Amino acid sequence: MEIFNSLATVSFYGVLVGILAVAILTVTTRNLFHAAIFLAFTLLGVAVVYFFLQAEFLAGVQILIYVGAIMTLVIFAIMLTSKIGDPNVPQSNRQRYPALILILAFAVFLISTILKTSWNTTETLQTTDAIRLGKALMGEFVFPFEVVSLVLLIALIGAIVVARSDQ
Amino acid sequence: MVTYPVFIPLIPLASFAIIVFFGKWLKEKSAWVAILASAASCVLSLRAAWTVAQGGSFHQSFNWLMINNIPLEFGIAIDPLSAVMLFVVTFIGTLIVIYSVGYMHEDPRYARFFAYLSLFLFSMLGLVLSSTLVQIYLFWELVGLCSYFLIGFWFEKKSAAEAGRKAFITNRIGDIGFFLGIVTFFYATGTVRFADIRPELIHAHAGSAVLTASALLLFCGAVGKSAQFPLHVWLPDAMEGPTPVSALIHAATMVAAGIYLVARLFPLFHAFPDVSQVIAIIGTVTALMAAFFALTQMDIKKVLAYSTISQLGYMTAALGVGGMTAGTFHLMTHAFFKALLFLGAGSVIHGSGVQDMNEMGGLRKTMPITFWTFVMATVAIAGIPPFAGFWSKDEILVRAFESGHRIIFWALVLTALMTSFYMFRLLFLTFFGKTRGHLHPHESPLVMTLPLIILAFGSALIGLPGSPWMHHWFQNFLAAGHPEEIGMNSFVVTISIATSVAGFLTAFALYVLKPELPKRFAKKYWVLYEASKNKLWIDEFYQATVIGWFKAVSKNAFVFDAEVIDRTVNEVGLKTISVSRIKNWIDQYIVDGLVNLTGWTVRKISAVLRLIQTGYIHNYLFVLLLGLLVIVFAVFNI
Amino acid sequence: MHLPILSCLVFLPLVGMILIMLVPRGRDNLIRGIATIATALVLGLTIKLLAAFDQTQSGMQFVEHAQWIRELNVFYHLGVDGISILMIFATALLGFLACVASFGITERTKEYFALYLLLETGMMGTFLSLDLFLFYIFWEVVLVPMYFLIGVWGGPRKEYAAIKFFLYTLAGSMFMLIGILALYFNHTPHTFDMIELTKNSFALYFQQLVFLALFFGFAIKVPIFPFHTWLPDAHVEAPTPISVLLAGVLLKMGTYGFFRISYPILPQAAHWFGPYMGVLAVIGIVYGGFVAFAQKDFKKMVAYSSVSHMGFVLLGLAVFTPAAMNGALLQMFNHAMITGGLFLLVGVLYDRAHTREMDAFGGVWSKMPVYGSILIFISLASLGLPGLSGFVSEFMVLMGSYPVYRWMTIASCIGILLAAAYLLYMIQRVLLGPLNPKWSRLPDINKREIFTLVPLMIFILAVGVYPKIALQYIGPSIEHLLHLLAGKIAA
Amino acid sequence: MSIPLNHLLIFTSLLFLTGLYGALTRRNAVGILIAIEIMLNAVNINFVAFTSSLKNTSPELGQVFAIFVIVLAATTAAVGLAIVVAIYRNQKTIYTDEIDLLKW
Amino acid sequence: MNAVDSLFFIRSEIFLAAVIFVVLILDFFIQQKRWLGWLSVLSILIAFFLSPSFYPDSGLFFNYYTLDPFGFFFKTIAYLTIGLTLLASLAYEKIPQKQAGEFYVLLLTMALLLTFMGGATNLLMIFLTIESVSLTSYLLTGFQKFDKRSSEASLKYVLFGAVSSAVMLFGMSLLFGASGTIELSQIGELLKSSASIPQNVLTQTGGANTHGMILMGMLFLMAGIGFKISMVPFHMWAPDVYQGAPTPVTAFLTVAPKALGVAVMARVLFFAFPDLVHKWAFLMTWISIATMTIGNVIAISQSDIKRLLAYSSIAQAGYILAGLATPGELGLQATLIYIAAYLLTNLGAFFTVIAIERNLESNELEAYNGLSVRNPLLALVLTIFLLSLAGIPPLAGFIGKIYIFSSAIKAHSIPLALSIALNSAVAAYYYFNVVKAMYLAPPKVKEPLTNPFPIKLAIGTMLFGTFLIGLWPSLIIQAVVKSLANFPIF
Repeated sequence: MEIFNSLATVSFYGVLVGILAVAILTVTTRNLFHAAIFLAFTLLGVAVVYFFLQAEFLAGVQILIYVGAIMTLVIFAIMLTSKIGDPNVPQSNRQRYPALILILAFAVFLISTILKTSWNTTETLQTTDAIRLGKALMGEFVFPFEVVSLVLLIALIGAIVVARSDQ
Repeated sequence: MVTYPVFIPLIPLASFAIIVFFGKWLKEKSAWVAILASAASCVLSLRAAWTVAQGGSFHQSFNWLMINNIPLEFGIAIDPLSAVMLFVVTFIGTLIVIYSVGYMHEDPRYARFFAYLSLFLFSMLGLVLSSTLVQIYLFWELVGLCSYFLIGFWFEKKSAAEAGRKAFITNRIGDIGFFLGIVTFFYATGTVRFADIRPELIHAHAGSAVLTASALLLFCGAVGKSAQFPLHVWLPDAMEGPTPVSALIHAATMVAAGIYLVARLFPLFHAFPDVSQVIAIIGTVTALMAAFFALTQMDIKKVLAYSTISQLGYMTAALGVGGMTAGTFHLMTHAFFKALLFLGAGSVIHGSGVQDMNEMGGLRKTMPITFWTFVMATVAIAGIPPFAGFWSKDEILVRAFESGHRIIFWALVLTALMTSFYMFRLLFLTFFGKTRGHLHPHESPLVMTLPLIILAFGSALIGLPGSPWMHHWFQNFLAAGHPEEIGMNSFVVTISIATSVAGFLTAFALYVLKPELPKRFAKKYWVLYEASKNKLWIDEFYQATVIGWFKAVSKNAFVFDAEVIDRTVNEVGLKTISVSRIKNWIDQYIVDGLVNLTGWTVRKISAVLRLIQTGYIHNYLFVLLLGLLVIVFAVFNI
Repeated sequence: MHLPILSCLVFLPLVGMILIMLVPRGRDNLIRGIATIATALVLGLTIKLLAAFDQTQSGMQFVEHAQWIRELNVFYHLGVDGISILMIFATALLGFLACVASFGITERTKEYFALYLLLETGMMGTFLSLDLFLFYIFWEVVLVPMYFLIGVWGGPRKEYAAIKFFLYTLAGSMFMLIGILALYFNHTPHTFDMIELTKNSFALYFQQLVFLALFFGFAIKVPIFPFHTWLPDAHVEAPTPISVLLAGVLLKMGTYGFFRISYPILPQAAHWFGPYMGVLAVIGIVYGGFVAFAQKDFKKMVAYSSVSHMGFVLLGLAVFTPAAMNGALLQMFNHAMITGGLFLLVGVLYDRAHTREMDAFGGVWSKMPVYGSILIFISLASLGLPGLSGFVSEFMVLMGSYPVYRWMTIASCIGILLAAAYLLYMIQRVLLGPLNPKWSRLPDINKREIFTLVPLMIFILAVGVYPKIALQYIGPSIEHLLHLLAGKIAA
Repeated sequence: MSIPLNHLLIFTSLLFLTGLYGALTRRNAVGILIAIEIMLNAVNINFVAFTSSLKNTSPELGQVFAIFVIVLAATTAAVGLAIVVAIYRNQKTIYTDEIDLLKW
Repeated sequence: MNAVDSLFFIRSEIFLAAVIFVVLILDFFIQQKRWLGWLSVLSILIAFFLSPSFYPDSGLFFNYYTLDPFGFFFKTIAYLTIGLTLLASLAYEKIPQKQAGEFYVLLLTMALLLTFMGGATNLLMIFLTIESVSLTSYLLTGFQKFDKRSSEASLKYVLFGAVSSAVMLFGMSLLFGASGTIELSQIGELLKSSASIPQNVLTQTGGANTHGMILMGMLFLMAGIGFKISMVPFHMWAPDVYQGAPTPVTAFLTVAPKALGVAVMARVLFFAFPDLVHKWAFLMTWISIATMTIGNVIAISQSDIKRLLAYSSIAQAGYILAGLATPGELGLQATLIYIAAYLLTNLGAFFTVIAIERNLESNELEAYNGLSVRNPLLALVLTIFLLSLAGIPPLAGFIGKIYIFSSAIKAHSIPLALSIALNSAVAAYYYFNVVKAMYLAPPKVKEPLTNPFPIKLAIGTMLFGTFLIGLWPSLIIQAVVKSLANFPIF
């Protein structure tokens, strides 16, 4: 059990490092199509993290919506705008180094703040399941839920209007 | 209750108003309005003077202003001093108005001239009748204004306009002193009423430094108006005006206002020997200096102008050495013979058409009336007894002698000598010998010669009331019960007569017997000659210093305004351009200001700041995060 | 029925403006008629007000008081006392005369007269308000029409002048607003009422701060050196009638602010700042005079002379003596008449010759005798000739300031000398000397123009000869103000 | 809990910043949208982690929040990509440093 | 309050939602799209009057929608803005006629979402509504889809907005972690209780120390909301978007989302972080100063009227924030009053710009030359709006400015007061540049401008409101006082 636990811990860290690595590749690779693939891996990795955190439902949602829907959209867009995927075209702009410095400053700041922080944590993870989540969504969260559904509808209609190239 | 003396100044004022508003219709008749008005006030003045001579007095006033709860009155007061002035002003004034009918006829602004004369009479009479210092200041400025108008009467002539302005500004300088003198006097004593200015009041403040300053400042006014050194420069230029004006304003009456003021405030000056001494010195210097200038002038009016300055200096000196009655006496006599001299000169100019004595000569035959009246006046001013000038001049010399100021006395004697000389020089150059220019002289009309004749009698006789022959009636009248001791000093009388005669003889020798001599003298003593001719370069000196300085300050102030206050750093680039466009120099500078500087800076900042908005979204995001970082950092650290 | 006379004064022009806006474009004579009638009615009402005014009272009269914004304790509070009555009259008179003088405006007449009447409403309101909030509103209302009047109908550099004027004054009034609000919040209960606020006892430090804030607002308007640089530009570019109002009324709004707000409400601070104001006043007097002397442009010269003359008002304010205060207030009135007249005269000449370069003229007096005489008359008043109104007020100010600031008074006398110098120099260059043949066909001043000038000349002469006709109105109020100040300063 | 919350938090912070870096440096609008998805995922992990391991909260709250974030992320992506398509149609580019008609 | 009981209180919202669907459906059948526009305007009006006349005691839908006077105030603002924008867009021919129906639907949805935004009192709803409003705004911005500028604007908008909302979300997650709750008021409670316990006791008892997280969370959250308000330094999107968007959308964007952003900001700061007031008040002071200064200063050098007004609206946001920088009753009042005045004036200005743009086909300042000759009334109206924006009495903007000034002075915030004063002068300069063009510059062509009824109605309404509030400020002041009745004020 102990070994299993520590194995899980080690693999958790491994996953985290992996996600970070893939994410960095996602934002730095010259080929946008590759970036999309790396993004898919990142999102999958995040789903794994959800598993580790015992949020199985969310992990499912993550895979379904992100990897399924959003990735499709992204790749679709990349295709539509073609040529753009040409790896010879530089994919990052001229503010790489300033941005890096800025990000590092943020990182230092955030991490130092996090390290100063202590949390009121439980001994074991609190878990929930799809049923309770579903009940919550249709109960306590019904209002935001309805709002989001409306927004989704209207936004999609709007997106279609904007994207359609009729005259 | 309004008493009749109130109308003395008001009648000329009414005349002024009538001529101004109806001059278009009255045309030539305006002169008669003016003559009637001045004659009327002359009659009233005589009546008032008679009443005063009987021991009466007038005082009438109302509250004009409140200064810190102290009422400032406005009114008329007639005492012996003002009665004398009233007489002089209205009498001579009337004659000159009549004379002007002849002198000014054919002038396009004929009516306006009489309007000015009326206005002047009003102002001068108001001045004389004033019951407070503030009021006198008020009319003081008004007469100055009339003088300005009348000097510049022929304003198309640039020199006339310039002379008017010069007179006004020079007077203003003195007047500011006068004004400050009034203010200081008011705060030192709490009153500006002449009725209050008695020796007792002054004694209460004896030794007061403020009052000393006040007295000096008040005297500044007199210096300006009576053309005393160093503010005498305006009077010769004032001869640009029509000659009757020179006679009335710049010889007989207005310029004497300064003397009148000093006489008015005599108790004040008398109480401060230091001030009196200053007055005496200034008077003497003026008298001597102006007489010296008069020696070489060739313009007939300029000679008379310097003579006027010199005589005014005489009076000032008299007052300075304590001869209040002597000064006033000379004022009166001088008014007569100097008016006569000017009118005579006017007649000469009118008859001959020139003013330069180089072109005159021999006018004796063609202008007999003018000649004889002129002789009377010359004799009077030269101090030949028993003509008017002798008595008054003699009394002044006595005063100076008795006061113990030896230098002043001898200076005045020297002045008398020079006076006699330059007056006879004038007489000989004008009327004797042969006519040097191409002239067609003719005698003036009756309307001009009649006043000459009247004044000639005046010049001869007016000295008598002050002479020992009439027991110094005039002096007693003036001192009103406090008769000054009048001494006859035979030494002084001898000197006086001697100088007069010496002057006559020298002039006769130089200009009648040996007319070629003056030129030789001029060459030999060229330093003196040039100094006299150029009036010691005082005008030039002023031009170079005071006026130059004034203009420079003014110009610089404007440049300062445009450059520093209004502009500052603004547009160094434009400056180089503006050098090339010197014409628009000032415009360029005004364009920009401190506000513009700010505006310019803001606009430049704006132009730079907008560049942050590059249009690139990644830059925007960068700003967002940078800003957030700054905010986080700031908030964590407060 | 009791007529709310003050409200009528304020809103009659506004009614006129609305009427004009309803008139179709192009009916110029009708528009002029409406404007003239409106301003004439205001003048008539003002004369009625003068007649009904109780000269013995020092307090507010004809008070109108109604709640406006309850939440802020803002009242519609109008009133008139000795301090404001002369300015009301000057506004009404100049408003009417300048309206008549505006008949020469032929371009965009409708807008012109509409804005003109709005301007008059603003000016009247400023002088009549007794509530700081209301005061500020009217103060600002003046700015906008002024901007347009200069900007649309002005000279070649009108845009620049208009925006300069606007920004300068707006910046000043922002500071003024800060001051007003500071007063509001530091008084319990919160109030904008000027009369209420005089009963306060603010700490000196606070008073100084507020005084400074208000000072910026007022000083720019006056304008006090070194805030004056907007003035020459605005004056030179503005059309003649607007210059008249600008110099005659708008400048006075600044000094009026001192009399009405700064002094009664912040007495200790006023006393504390007195010497500095005196110094600024003297600098203004002398500096303005020197700069005026250097001018070539007639109008600019008059503009700078305003800087110099308004300095006397400030000098009078800087000392707390009755003579000086009375003199300062009287100087405001006199300067309104005199400078108003001078600007009208500049306009007359400019309309004919289309230039204002003084050197371009010469000998004009012989072609335009009446014009020349009037110009000389008013110039003489401006240079402080005794017997004309300018002298009286300057005399009173100097008389009053002498015992307090001796050297400043003496220095100010240079200003008097300078006034003579630059005005006579102007007369010399324009009227005297040989006639410039270019102007041999100049027509003399016409009847309408004379009509606009005669009332001003009458007041110049009347006040100069018998100042009591003006002083009797202001005396008790000034006395009251001084009494109040003395009490506060002593405490 | 297998690893300390702070460690996970550091991870999500770094992930978030990685995404941010991408948003800052990508020329391609789609690339930026991709980077934004990474950021949102980091946030979601935060929510889930907090809701699961903190004492004073319910396990549903954070997860529901995360679901809403996912939904809106999807919508944003849809709208964003629609706009990318539109701009590609109009300007024939989706490189952000070539899209600068509107500036200054 | 549970969902069923809540339904009564949201009848206006339900009605509006129904209308949205009706319009969507009618869009298929009706060719004259402007009838849909009028229908939308009408339904906004009806929806407004359907609002309940009294407020529930607790938040609706388990506290996910709070209906309180404060929210109602902003609901009014949202409806007003949307209604008038609809009117204005009726006259704006650049919206593709075919898609006009969808355009109205988006605007109606926007009205609904803005209402919810005003009633959001927890982090989830704040995120949801801000994000939804943004999404709709992106689409509206890009609605002129064949216009390069429009789509560019919307691209910039969406990218900037997405990053900001990611940042905001990150902050929310930290706040959630630190407090365990998403309710603003509970966060506030928690902060209060943790502030009362000394730090060392906490660590000894094994309690949490999340102070840094809370602060960080607050700032990130503020960044996200600040994006909506377009406060510096989160404003960079604004000029481009405002310039590129269809003008009615610009009019709307400069007002409603900004106002609602301020509402959310106020709720967040006052409910969740009353104990950090010294921190955020300080921050707000300088942000406010920076916002007004940058907005005004850059506006000076603009030559496109829309861009000029865009920068002006950034500056105006700075004034609005000044009310939050001086927290207290007066500050909040000032904020609300300024928003109301700003709404009237800015919408009016933009509507006038629409009316001019229709005729001139240009937004360049030069095109405005001599407008006073070509259409005196329009020029006058625009001048009045600009004057109101500059804070000249007796117009609405002046009342707002007076309040902002007051709150700064009452709080003794001298830098703020001075900054407002100086900025007012700067602002006047560029507003008068527009006036100068209209009145002082001669026109190139003389043909007059004509406009259809809806835009005239919209402008007229705004003009009326501008004068009404200027002359009778009690009206708005009372409304504001009422709407702040149960807002926590310290």
